[in-house]
Amino acid sequence: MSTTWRALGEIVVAAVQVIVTGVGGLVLVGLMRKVRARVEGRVGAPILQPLRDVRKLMRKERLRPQFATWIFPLAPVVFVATVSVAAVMAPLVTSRPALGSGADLFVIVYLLLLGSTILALAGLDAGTAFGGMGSSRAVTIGALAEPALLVTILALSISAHSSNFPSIIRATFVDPGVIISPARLFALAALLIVIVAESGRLPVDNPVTHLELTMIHEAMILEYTGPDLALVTLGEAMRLALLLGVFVNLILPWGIASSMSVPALALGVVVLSAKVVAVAVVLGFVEVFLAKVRLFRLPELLAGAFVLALLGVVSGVVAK
Amino acid sequence: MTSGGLLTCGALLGLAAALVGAALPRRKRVLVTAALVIATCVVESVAAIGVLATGHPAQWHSSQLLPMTGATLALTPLGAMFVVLVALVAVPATLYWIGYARHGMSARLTASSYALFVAALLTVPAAASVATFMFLWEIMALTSLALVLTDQSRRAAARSAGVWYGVITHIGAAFILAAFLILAAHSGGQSFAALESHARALAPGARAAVFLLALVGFGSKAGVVPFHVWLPKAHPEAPSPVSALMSGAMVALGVYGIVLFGDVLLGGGPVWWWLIVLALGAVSALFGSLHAANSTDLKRLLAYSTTDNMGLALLALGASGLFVATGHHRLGALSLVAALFILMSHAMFKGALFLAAGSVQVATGRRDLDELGGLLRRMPQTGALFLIGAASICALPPFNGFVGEWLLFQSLLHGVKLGSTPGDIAIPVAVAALALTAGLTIVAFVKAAGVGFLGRPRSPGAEAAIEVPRSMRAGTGLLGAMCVVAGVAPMAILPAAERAVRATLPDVGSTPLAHGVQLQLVGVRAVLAPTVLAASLVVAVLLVAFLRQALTRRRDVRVAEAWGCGRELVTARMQYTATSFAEPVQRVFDDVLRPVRDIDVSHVAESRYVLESMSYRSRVDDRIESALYTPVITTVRRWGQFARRLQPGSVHRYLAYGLVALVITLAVVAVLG
Amino acid sequence: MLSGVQRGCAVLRTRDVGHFLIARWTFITVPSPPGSERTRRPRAFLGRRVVWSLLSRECKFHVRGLGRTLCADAGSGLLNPEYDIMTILRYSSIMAHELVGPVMSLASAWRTVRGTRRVTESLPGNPDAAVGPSEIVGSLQLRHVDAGSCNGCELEITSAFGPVYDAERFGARLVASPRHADGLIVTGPVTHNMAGPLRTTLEATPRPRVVIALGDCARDCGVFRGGYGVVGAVSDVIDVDVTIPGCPPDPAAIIGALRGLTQR
Amino acid sequence: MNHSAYTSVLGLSCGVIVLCAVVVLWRRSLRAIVRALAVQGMALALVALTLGLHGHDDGLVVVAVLVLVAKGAVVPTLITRIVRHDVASRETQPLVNVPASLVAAGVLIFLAFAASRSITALASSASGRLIPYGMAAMLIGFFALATRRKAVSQIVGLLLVDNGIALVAFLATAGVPLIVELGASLDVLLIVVVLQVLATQMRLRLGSVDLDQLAELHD
Repeated sequence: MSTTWRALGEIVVAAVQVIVTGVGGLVLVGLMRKVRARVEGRVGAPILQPLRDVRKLMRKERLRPQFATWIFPLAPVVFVATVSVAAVMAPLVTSRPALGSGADLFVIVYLLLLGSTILALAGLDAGTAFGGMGSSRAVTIGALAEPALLVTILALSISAHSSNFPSIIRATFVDPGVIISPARLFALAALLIVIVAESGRLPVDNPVTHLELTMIHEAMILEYTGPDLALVTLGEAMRLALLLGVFVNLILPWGIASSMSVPALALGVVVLSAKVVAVAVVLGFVEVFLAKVRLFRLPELLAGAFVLALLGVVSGVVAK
Repeated sequence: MTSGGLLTCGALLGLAAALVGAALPRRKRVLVTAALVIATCVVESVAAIGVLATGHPAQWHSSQLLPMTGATLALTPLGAMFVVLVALVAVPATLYWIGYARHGMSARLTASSYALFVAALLTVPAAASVATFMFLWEIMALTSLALVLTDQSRRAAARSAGVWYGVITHIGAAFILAAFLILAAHSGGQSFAALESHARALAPGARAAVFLLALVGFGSKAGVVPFHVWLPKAHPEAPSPVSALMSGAMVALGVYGIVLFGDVLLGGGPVWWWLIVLALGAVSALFGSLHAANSTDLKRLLAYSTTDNMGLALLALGASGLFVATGHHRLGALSLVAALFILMSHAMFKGALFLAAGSVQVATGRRDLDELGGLLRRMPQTGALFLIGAASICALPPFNGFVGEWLLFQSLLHGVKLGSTPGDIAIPVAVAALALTAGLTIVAFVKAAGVGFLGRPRSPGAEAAIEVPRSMRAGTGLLGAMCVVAGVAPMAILPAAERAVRATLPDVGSTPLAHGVQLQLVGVRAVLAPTVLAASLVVAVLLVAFLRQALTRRRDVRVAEAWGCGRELVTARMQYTATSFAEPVQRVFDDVLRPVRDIDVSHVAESRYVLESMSYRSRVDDRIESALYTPVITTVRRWGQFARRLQPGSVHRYLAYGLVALVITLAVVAVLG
Repeated sequence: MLSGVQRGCAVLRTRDVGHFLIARWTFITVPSPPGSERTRRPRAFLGRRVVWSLLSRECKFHVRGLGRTLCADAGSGLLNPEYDIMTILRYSSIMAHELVGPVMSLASAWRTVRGTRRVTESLPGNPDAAVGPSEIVGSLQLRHVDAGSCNGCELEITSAFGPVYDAERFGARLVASPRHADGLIVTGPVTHNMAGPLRTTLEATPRPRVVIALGDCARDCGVFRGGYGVVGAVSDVIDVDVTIPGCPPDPAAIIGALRGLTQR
Repeated sequence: MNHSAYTSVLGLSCGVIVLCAVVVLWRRSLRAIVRALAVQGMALALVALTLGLHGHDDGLVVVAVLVLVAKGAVVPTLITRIVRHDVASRETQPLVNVPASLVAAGVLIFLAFAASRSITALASSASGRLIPYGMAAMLIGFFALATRRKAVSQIVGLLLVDNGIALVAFLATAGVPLIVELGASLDVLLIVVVLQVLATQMRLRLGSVDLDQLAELHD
């Protein structure tokens, strides 16, 4: 295969992964709302509702708060851009994604961090009380989730001797026993808690709350309208899809495309969607039975995740 | 000209700058001194780059310059790295000084001390004998002390800061001197080469004593917990170019001293030394970042975050020593490269941040974040540069801090499972400390940038701020540009760091890093492509922005008042302040920080249910200061009171003291002789 | 299918703000599914048989063990008619304190869900002719403004968005910020204090936007006409696109108006 | 049972044992704590069972069944009885708060790991390497004993220590004499029964089972 074709192939793969996370993420949000509605005995909005919402938002007017600076319009763009780059790098549909050699888990985490940080700054930009409140809470939770997250990465990469995400997945294929090793299971449990915290879902944050004082993420984006809000919504959805995709590929990587052929990619998309949908349905179901934890009880949750991750590291070292 | 010649030439230029600073009239003083200082930096860094390129140390010796011992300069690749680091901060800071001088810092003594300070900073890493090193180290300490005291006539806080700084820095120097003396006593010479060749034969106990003494001495300069107390006092009070130099460059020389003793003079040590360094690093990083997240004074926040960054550097250094001590030389080299890169990028972003903070202080007259706000609109360039610095210090891609943390994380990651118990335990703890520090740093700097530069102005001073003169912006901008360049293309710096490390740790063997477009760690599976990452981020941002523009039906943007729940009057006072922003973190770490909170409520005389006024105060004190230093100070005071009794003011008594002393001395001589 | 409606007001201690929160209640009772006619003591409310979740203003209770599953939220709920509201509320505030932990076992959760079945009633028929701008077809976010209402209309709004009527299935949703909204849903006559905020809120809403005046008071001040605190009807202050009459309007009427906008 | 499955199951159950100990510190609800204890008992039984099946040791299989009955069912049920009568069945104010306890648990896990390094270095078997888990469970149990106020949490702490010791014994010798294990289990059972009686008395006299209130008896 010539270099040009290879480059073209990489671009196609990248585009497939970004589109899958983008569209898939929105559908995922709709699906989780649907599950919630059904569990509560309601019919609920159609699964494709978030797509409609985003389409409508793109057609609406943009408002800019009086005292806002260039950070305000820039933040949603950077937010979506960081998640997209992470989606390009992460082995979601294929185990050989574009830019895969640099797809360190550490890099992916910090890319997402860049997005949330600029959103936190944008929360302060309009000069309102709610924005500041939201970004203060969001960065606090982010700070507390960070140790659990990085130690989890440490635990995940012990068996593969690398924190490169595609390498971890390939190592799993070589030795499938790794998946049920205590190290991996503890790390995944910790990762799940962190994912819930990072994507602002119950019991950490309630994405459908209307009460400003209880908001975290929602308060930060209270000023966004129209296309900007559409981007933020899209970014959140992509982030959720990406994190869940990472999670399922760490549990069961089978089905991921290992070549760049069209059927393999198509199969990869289908299998990934099936796995993510399964996890999302379970999460959506469990969420109905969870109450939002008080903000100052969150350290307990995240410290628990941290201990789980530490257990993962210890188990990994013991099992050598 | 040889590198040695360049080195001397640079030092002479520095002296000339100091003389010029003292001699010229006010009008020309700053400009000429600044030009000479910049020339010094350029000459010295040319020498340093020469050393780094060839790998051969530059030597220079004069037997006349210092009485009895002579002066010896020898620039090793490690020292050259630090010379470059100092120059990277000193050139922009000096440029900045030209504009800043209008607002103070133009007096004779100040200008001359500034030049001398920079010259001392540049030559300390080249010192190659005990006398030369201590001489230059003391010059550096004294000139920086003079600079901290620049504003002492106007502000009492500056005086107190000067006292703290002076005392701690001199106690630190005493420790360093003691460490040198033990080494020198055993080697019979005082050049570093002699010390190095004899140090290996030293008894383990003596080696440990030397290392611990040096660790305390240099740790106090590096602002490591618990010797950090002078930093949050001296950095805010010093003029901003000086703060930038102290925090970016001088503090890094403290770490240089630890590397000098641990790796060069003593040639490595047992595992427990490095575990101490690692622990000190972890504690400093956590403590510094926690206090940075809770400070409201902008420069105090930056000072605490210096403690935090030095902690990270020590973390890397400790890991490096640990790996070397357990026989993993390549990994040790990688960690040391990480430490050097962290110091280098810290110099860049902390320099930029301190200079930007200085601009804010000049423009608004305030440092308290609770009185700032909205500055990005009033001072667009300074604000943007502060944001770049903040993004770098938060280790966000694609800025330089990210590369440093990635290197550190990778070296730690591959250090797990090497089979040494202390390593297996220390490393996950180190990773956790690194991660929590990173998180708290983000809290601190989202607060600093968000409350200080975004939103609405909270005081008339902030409302009336105007952009600072061009030279100040240029100085800050130079450092900001470096942050971006070093983040996008760290390959420009890393080969130098690697050469320095290979010269320092002799057993490394092959290179720990391979670099082209991407950064590849040799021997382990870890690749980072910073340039590609940055490029793809830019492409993604442009693409998303284009899509937003293309898909939007309505192109107009309506300016509307911020949404305040329908309230018709939304004022600047309703915004979150720095204090309220940090409150969640403060509450989570209540047991560590023990903040002091007071609420005063006064009621209307008629009814207890109607409030007249209510005030809330919250203060976070440095608990290490109050627990460790206050008792010592009280004890010293008590002894001071006792000593006072010896001084009644009577001349007879004083003469009698002299007589008694003489008699005792003679008696001792008589008995012993 | 509805067999009784009780309304009330409760003070609940909520876990996530630590404050007291006033919640409005409408308890709608339904007969139990066929074949499970058993009654139990209200002990069923205590302990781990009760799982609740606090969703902003809605408190949801899933109660198992009464032969049926009860689900109450701020707007509507399904409770056993045997127990008067005060008893239930006393237990509910106990539950708020004595929550046994946020997670119940998956097995009992599943039993709860299986027992809940579908609560929402199907509303046949097509939506009325389109009345709003084309952008909001299929997706309508609304911000509610109480301009001086007696809270009767609010109860009906929460009912309309509650499980029985479930306006969400037609693409409508209540949101927290007018910035996120496509329109305002205004209740009550406009009082002097609320006239300004109402205009501000409208200004804060991005175009295209709709204004729904809900209830007789919003339409023409209703019983408050001529009151000294009243500025006038909503249309006297801002332009109104849709009016829903009734004092208070039936949730079905609200749903009808919303469907006219979303065309679902 | 093949070897990799054997090590996996063993590793996992040991992990679950430590995790349950962590959960005891993590959760405030006493019921959840007791549930964690029950799960831990079951995991302990699974360890014994795995070791017994792998080593073809019938005595150990019998012990596994006994452990399952005693520690997985009887003891938790007995403790649940105490909890059921306790109105405020939550560990609301532990002496060391929950996040700090969790961090301490992390430290203890590492400590156990470091301290038993010399033992595991000698152990050649897969089971010997897992001894740190037993130590960790034991240390966390001690921590719970020292920092929790409620009598029930204290009992649970004691049982954690006991389970930890049992795990170490299983792993170190791959089989405890049946009699010893029985004796130990009986001891524990006795303690639980005595404590239940005590707790009932305390509740009758003091109205709660908060151990801090015992201090008031001093005056």
